[in-house]
Amino acid sequence: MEIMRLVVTGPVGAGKSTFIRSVSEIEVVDTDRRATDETAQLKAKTTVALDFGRLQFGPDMALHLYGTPGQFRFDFMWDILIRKAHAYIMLVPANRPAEFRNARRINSFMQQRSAVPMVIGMTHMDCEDAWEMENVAIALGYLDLSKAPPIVTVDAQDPASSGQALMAVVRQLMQAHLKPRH
Amino acid sequence: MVISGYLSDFSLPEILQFLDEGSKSGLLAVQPSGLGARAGVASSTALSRHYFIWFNEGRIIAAADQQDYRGLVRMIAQRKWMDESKLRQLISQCPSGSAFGSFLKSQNLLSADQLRLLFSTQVIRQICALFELVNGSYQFVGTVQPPFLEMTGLSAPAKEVILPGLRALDNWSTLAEKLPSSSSSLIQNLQSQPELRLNAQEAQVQGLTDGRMPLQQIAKQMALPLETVQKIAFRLIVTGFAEEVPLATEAEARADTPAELESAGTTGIRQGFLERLMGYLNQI
Amino acid sequence: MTASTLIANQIRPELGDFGSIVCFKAVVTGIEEALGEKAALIALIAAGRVRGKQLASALNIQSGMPLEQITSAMQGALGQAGTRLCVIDKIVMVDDAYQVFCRETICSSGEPQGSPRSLSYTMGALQGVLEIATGKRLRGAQVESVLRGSNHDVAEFKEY
Amino acid sequence: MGINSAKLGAVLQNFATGTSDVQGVALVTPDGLPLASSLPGGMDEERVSAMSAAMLSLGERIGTELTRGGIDRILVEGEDGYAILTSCGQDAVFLVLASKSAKQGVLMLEIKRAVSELKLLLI
Repeated sequence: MEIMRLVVTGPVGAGKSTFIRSVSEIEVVDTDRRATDETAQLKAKTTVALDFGRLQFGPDMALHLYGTPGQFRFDFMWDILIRKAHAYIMLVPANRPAEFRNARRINSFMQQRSAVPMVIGMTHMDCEDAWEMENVAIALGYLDLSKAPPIVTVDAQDPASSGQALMAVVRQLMQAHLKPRH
Repeated sequence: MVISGYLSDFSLPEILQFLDEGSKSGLLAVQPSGLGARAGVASSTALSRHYFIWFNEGRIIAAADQQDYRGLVRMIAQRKWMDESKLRQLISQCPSGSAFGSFLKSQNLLSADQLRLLFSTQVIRQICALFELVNGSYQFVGTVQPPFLEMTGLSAPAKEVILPGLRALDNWSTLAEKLPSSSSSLIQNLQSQPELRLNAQEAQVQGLTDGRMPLQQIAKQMALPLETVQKIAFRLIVTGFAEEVPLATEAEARADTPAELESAGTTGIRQGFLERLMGYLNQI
Repeated sequence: MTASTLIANQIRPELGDFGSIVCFKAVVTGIEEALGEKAALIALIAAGRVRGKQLASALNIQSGMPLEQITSAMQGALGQAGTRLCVIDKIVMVDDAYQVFCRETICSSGEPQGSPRSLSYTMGALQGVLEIATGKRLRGAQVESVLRGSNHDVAEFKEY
Repeated sequence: MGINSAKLGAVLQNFATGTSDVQGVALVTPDGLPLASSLPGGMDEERVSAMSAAMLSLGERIGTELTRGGIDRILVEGEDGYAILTSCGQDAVFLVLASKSAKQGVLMLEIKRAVSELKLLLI
């Protein structure tokens, strides 16, 4: 079995679990517990350890998706997951500026530990108070869009939209192939 | 472009950093709200007041607490540098599109030193005081005319205002949540190293931004309270010197890791695999 | 109004309007000698630009004109029927740059093959016209030279 | 990101307004094209630029031919004031026009500071 491992990360409320659910063809193995902290107001369940989803697209080929918890007290999980990942996608809720700084932290964490290709997925772009993509990128520290990773809009509930985001990741991997590794 | 929200979500230093790094031009209006607003910034009679800060390409060009474009004139008259009737006359002579302050200098009516003093009172002091706001809302509108009559002609990158503002800040309650975690470390921000002069402590912390040493340890090494180091780190982050990097607490709960993850080694992925996956995704 | 009438015909009753390239070259090398190559280049380009702008207004060139129209106006004014500064074969857009293909430029004429001399006055004149025609501020560079193996002196102008 | 001319303009305006006795400034390319300026009314930016670049390169020539070494600055002292040209990296020349009452030492110091700020924007 040939497996590609993709990490889905991002701050609380970005839609990581939803994203994995909408592209995964198996019943998602999740480890949700009833949230007791401040995230309880945001959603009934929050990811404690990880979400796992699978997309089998050939007799011996599969994509595994690992969703990280959003809170920082689970950062040991981020570490375990990113070390084995072939690529990652960071989901950012464009309507929640309070989370931009957290997204920036998560991203610098990932960048410190891994040089795998990555894509930024902006979620909740349809909300009225969502920031424009370019402005979110600046808030994430990407001051020059030509040097930023690919940024895509994602509706995590929509399988087609989530699939598009996955394709952006795969394209990044393909390009990384073309360049010789150092 | 319009951006609006609450200071409790996106704090004023973060907004200024965003406008600076995004080289934005426009008008930022800040409205204090709630009882938390402190005297000096907004006395209880002035709670409904707005504060206005104008930007050009990420640089602050003027600030005011009224939108009548007479703030600069009032400041000059208050200092008795010129009387109001003279100033009114000069306003009508100021060519359109030039800053009133520059015009006064070109007429030898104000010196460069006087203009610098006006700028620092108008912009730096006023904005630094706004950092004390506990609650409030903000709105940034990207398409406005520069307020020529409020402009001294001087400008400063927003980051140059953030740094002294935060150094002088006593009440950090709004920013408490934004402070980097004690277990995080800092790395140098490779995209932007601003041309700002750091004070001794800031420079010392900046010298320790190696991506490995947690703030806790930096505090110990510098014999400073942790909170002080967190505040210094926050200053370095919002002025673009450093980025926060969380350091993973070493795995306590490896038991949660699924078997697949442990068994699979990280080998490269074949191009053929990617092509198949691409084809599959295309059909979703 | 044809291009040739742009030049006042009766400047000199006996010798007519045209001078020798030999003299023009001597002016160029003499200025270089006195001021240095770079200062001479700046001065000659600046002179060319002023001339180019005059020419553009004489030709009634305005910003927003189609490139073909500008080309033919410049061909007339600078070529055989005009001041004989150079032959312009074509002007093309490459990405966001204007490339002017010229031959027999006054700057390159009489120079030995392999000479390092570059377009100066010619470049300025082309730039002056193009700046008026495009309404943009341009920055010019010579990208090919007849002195260095090309069929054309090619000047490239980009907005900056 | 390319040269940000609006930012350059802001830095120049700042210098012109915030420095005593300075009446105008311009930043030009070594081939004589204007990059940004804040000049007194009636001065044509393009002419000023060509003159500045020609003057600097003439100065450089004097530096080499008359063995004065590399040129840091050219100072024109007139009855009514100064014109000071300072090279600002590979890609620009900085021109400052100051009134007669300017203190030269202070002015040079201010220019040095401005040049280091401008160089950052020209990278």
